[in-house]
Amino acid sequence: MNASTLAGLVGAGLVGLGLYGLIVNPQPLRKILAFNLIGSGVFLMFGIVARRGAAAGFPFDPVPQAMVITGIVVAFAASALSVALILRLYEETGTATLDSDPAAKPPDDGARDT
Amino acid sequence: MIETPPALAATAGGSLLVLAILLPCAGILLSFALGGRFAERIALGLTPIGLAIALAVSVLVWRSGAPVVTNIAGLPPPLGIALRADGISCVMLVTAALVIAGAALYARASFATPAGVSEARAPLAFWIMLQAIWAALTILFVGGDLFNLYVALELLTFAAVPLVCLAGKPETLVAALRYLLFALFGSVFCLLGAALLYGAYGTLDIVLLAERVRPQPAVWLAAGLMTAGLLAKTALFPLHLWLPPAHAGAPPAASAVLSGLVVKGSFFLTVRLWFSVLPALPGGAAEAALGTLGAAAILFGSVLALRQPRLKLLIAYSTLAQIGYLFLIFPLASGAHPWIADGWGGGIMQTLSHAFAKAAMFMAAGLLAESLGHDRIAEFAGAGRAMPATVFALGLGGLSLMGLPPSGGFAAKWMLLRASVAAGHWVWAVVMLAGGLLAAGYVYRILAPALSDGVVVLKSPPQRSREGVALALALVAVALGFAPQSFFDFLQIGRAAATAALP
Amino acid sequence: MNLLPVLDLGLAILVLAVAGWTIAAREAFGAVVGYVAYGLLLSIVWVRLYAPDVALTEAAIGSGVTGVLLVTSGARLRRAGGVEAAAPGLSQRVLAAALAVLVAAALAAVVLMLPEPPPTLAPEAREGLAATGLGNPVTAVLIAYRSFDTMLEKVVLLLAVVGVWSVASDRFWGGAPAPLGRARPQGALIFLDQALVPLGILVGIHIFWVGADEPGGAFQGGAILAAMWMIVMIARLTGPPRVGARWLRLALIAGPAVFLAVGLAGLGIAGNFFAYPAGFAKPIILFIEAFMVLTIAVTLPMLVAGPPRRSPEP
Amino acid sequence: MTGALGPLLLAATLVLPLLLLTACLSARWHNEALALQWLAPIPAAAAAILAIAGGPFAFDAPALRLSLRLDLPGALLLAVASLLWIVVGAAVFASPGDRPNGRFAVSWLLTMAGSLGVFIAADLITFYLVYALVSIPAYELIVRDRDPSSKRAGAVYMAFAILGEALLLMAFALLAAGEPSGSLRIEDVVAALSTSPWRDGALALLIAGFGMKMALAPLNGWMPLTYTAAPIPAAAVLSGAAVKAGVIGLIRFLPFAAPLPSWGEALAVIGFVSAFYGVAIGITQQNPKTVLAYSSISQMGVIAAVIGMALASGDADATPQIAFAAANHVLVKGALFLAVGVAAATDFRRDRLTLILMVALALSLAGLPFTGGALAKFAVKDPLGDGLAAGLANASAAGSALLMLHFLARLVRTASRGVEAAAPGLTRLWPAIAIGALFTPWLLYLAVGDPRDAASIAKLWDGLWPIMIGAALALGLQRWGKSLPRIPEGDTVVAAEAAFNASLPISAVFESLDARLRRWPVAGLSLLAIALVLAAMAAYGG
Repeated sequence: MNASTLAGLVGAGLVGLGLYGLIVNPQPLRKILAFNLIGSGVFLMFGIVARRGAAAGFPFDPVPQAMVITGIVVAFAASALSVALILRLYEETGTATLDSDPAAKPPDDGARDT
Repeated sequence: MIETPPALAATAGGSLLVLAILLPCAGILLSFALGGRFAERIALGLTPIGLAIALAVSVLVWRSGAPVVTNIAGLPPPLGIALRADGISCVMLVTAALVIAGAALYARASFATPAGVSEARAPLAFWIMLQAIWAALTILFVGGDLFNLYVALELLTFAAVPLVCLAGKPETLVAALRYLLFALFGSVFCLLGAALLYGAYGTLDIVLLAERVRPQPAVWLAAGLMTAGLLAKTALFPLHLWLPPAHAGAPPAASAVLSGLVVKGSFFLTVRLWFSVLPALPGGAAEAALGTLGAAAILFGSVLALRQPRLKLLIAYSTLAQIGYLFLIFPLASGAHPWIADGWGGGIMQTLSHAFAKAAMFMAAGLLAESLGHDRIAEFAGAGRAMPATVFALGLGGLSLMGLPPSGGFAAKWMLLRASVAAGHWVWAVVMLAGGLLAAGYVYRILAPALSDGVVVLKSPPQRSREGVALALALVAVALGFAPQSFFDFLQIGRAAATAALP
Repeated sequence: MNLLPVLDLGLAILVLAVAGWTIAAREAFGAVVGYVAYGLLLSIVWVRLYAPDVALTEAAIGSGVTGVLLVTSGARLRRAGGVEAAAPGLSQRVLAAALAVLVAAALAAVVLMLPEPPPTLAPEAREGLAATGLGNPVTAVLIAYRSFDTMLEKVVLLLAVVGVWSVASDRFWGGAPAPLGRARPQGALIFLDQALVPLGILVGIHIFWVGADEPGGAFQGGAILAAMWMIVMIARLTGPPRVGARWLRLALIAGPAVFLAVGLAGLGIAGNFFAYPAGFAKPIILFIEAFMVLTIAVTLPMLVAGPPRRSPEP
Repeated sequence: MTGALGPLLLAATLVLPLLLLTACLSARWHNEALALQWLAPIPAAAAAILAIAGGPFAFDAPALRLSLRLDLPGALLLAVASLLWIVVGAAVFASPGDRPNGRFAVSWLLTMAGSLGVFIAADLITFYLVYALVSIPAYELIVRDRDPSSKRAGAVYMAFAILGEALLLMAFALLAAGEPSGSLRIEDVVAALSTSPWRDGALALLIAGFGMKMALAPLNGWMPLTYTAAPIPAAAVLSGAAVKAGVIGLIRFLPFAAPLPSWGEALAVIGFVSAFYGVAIGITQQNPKTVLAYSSISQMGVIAAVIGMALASGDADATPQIAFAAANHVLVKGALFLAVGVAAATDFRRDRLTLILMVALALSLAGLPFTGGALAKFAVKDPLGDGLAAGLANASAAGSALLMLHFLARLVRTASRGVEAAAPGLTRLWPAIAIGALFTPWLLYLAVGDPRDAASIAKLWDGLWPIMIGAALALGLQRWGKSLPRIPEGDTVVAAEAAFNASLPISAVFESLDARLRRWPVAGLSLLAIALVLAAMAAYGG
């Protein structure tokens, strides 16, 4: 087994770990962590694809690597937005949890939302 | 350079596609830099230009009978990124431009920068996000590269989520957070699928993939992951945890765009995936599974809509049900059968008519809530007399949801019914009819109290212009019912090319 | 030579173990700290995959800036006592584990079954490289072949900034975000700043400059500059700027705006949007990248700093 | 002459009501539009006369997906329906004093457009459109009084209307699927029906859908509720004109070209059951409007039975006769509903002419000689044949006589307590209306047969004896009627409502399921499961 296949398996494992954490962990901040784990697992998939595509004198296929770089930046932006929401929610309510489900009750004075 | 195969060659007018995307992008940057009242002016000023571009693209596609294609930087796929507009891209572009324009006009009253300050939080965010949604949708409708489409999908999410919690209330913050996290869950699946497809075929271009895709494990897994991810963003039952609170809690102008357009973005991509990328898969089972989820969504969403005491939540659950109809396109328009033209036309028509009808209904609901000070359906008595145009817009939108003629909703249901009868798939037909009855039930629940006698004290009369916007969008939903056959032929443009590429 | 596979295996196990820790840790803060370590380990994996550009990005953004973001927010949540939400029941956890394992297994199987010979765009990328005048093919993909993605990604970053700001309280609009660091910075931190920051700035600019031909580029250089600014802010040598500041707004849009302007101009100059005129590609690319460095260096700290929390008028 | 004028009139039949509707909505023209709205059916009436005199003609507007055609059966019904809309409309809207509000007027015009449109629609889409128009907007006409009973009637009416729409939509989809060339014209799809693989499904849905509109038992419950609750003018046009959408539907969509004995006989059985059921329940009712509603159920039952017999024997030529019989009911039932209002407004017992006309109209439904009813009875004699069906038809005529005498008795008793007095203008005009309703059929009959055939002495006796039996029964009812059970108006619908209310808690199950599915871990698990299942499905194929 070469390094890239091994990295691919690590990537698969990271995705699995992250999925478990994302589903099971009730704290939103931990969900973001788990999301980032899945993300890095997915990036590793691109990574091994890039490594396997070594050709024409390049030790890698640059296209998937570039996609990873874009992906990392996007994932960071996602984390930042989530964190901002969590902190704001925390300021408002003193808790930061998703399952205190206010879903069925939209604001009473829906009019003033505008 | 490499010889460009004919399917990848750029066509005349392709620059318009890039322009259609760059226009709102430039709007975002300018709005952010100039800030304050400029954001509103820029957003409003760009909508007619964007609409004109969408119409111009449609005319080009109509004239040539073939998709308009451009390769960015002149570099064709697989190395470069292509943009392609086929028939359905065009109708979605025009729909998005119209609904965005409607939302912008409607939002002027609620998102004006207050006098005395140079800039305010909610208006700036709203006008920038509105343009961002527009930009993202435009890419989703014309994008030819799956990674590029992934970035657009993220753009869409990042624009939609803050709109949900512009009011800053705890419940809207929870709704926005749920929406964001679940959407991210979905995006990461889409990205994973893209990685697998690239690993298998060395390209993410839709046309090239369609030529190369063969049944093999990487494709199967990619199909499952990407589709599930897109369903999460479309809020197809049972992945709808975020939709009702998000769509019901957002400001009305935002709800109109979120319910009318944003969920259609990821749905559109699902259609692209299954009809343009994966037709080489031996079909049937997965499409039937998607149809089954859609059927479940129709029944489930409609029954729940019937039970909602609040108008905005009712409309949000109705979106859940109407999304279900969209997914009947998968079993009814896939493969090579005589009925797929009806299935395709019906599915796309449902997408369009729901976009207009639902946007109109959310706007009307917003006006009702604003003027009455609440949106409790049980206390609507007299509203029909006090604000007839608003209630009329609600009713016209409801007409389309019920699938009564004349309306786009009827045309869609009629075609989908015909397709399911011709295909012998009775279950879809029965579910559609049951959904129509339930929709009539929840529309009745709104209109019967609103039309009954009662005395309402309006906090403020609804603005004529905003009522006009809601009414105009509802009328478009109705007018779609008169779409001639040539309109449905137009929807087929580019479809044959995608299936002809099959081995 | 035989040592390398063993090291690889060890690294793989370590990465998975630390990842497992971030999921399993009882306390959120511990998990966050684990995540930072995980990011650094991952960078080594990227080096082993011959992806130095990605390794730099992962170290700077994936681990570094994300780490700061999560640590500061974790601390804020913890300082306030933290909240314990109910974890799902055993049956749901077992089911989640089973499904997660299934997905991971399916992925692993697909990894093992990827086609031979592997498809690649490396030859095409090399062929186009000459026209761009660049030496680093990853930079070429980012700024030339798939420049459209990159420009959109910058718009995504900007939207994230607007999104983060949009959760502010109305009364703070136009004001500055809260300071990143503690109220009373230690002397050592200030000393570190004075020594490290000038060096970091140089390194950042260098990485951007060499990125045209060698590993590095706008992302990595910008991220390092961003890190330097964040260190300065943590040491409270300077506070985050007001969100209404004109220079900040311009810096935040500089990268995508220049990119977009050049892309638009491409239609006139080179016949296609985002096309570069032959012979002038490299200087134009460096020009765009310079603005992108600026934008990234400003955007990342602003995303970490969060929404405005100070009244606009002092 | 019909060359250009006919098609133009067809288009105007739909366009004029909609034009007036638009005018109603504008502040500037509102009052004028209300005052003139009774003129809206004029083009329809003209078109009908033209078609009766000069043969069928058509109008197509493909751009609007509109396709219209007027033939003899349609023209007979269109003629009398437009007449009824004009007369009642004039009575409702002519007096500026208590003119109904705009919303009522809009619903009125929409219902009118639909009611006239069903007789001229030539393709499936057009028919479905006008059918929806004649069904849905009528809600506003029914609930105009806004009291609890009218709200309940409105809700029940809407439930039936929407259910009927759904059944027909499915039926039309089956019809369209059975037509190989893709044509949506009604004649084409009906011609292809006998060989269509979906024939039986389509026929069942058509009979159920249109049967619901005609209130055939057991789908009859909405009609008594609705007509009792609706204001009298609304009840007049709904019972007179709107219900005929069901009749024209059966005439247009059933394939009479070839005999279909089993389907025809089934429909005949349903029809006769309704005919007697309507009488049986009707005589237990106290409110004259309710009695009239049950009479409509009975009369529509007879028409359905005749249609069934024609279908069983493949008698395509019977459709004008059937349409004629239905047309007679349009006029008579409309005039009788107006009579309820007249009775409330005046002391009609002193007014000999009014009294005589009321008796004549009432018994016209039982086939009283020299009335339109006698002609109607004569017209459907051929399709009914000489066997059991003819006997049952005579028996139902006796039943009608009984029911209508009961109606007159209730009218006399309750007149002074009537709350819904007719407008003075209408009261003065009513004798003329009644005479028109009694004798216009003689004019129309020229188009389907020779009136002299119907006027022989033998026919006279045929018409008289069922009425005599009915009169005898009515005497019995007077004597022993008090011991009859009090059946609530709407009979079966009461049980249906109870069943519906009992089923409501089921939706609470959906709500708790929703709460469960929308929890984060459950939704996450669903996402993973869907991804894996779809991947497996993609691998497995079809």
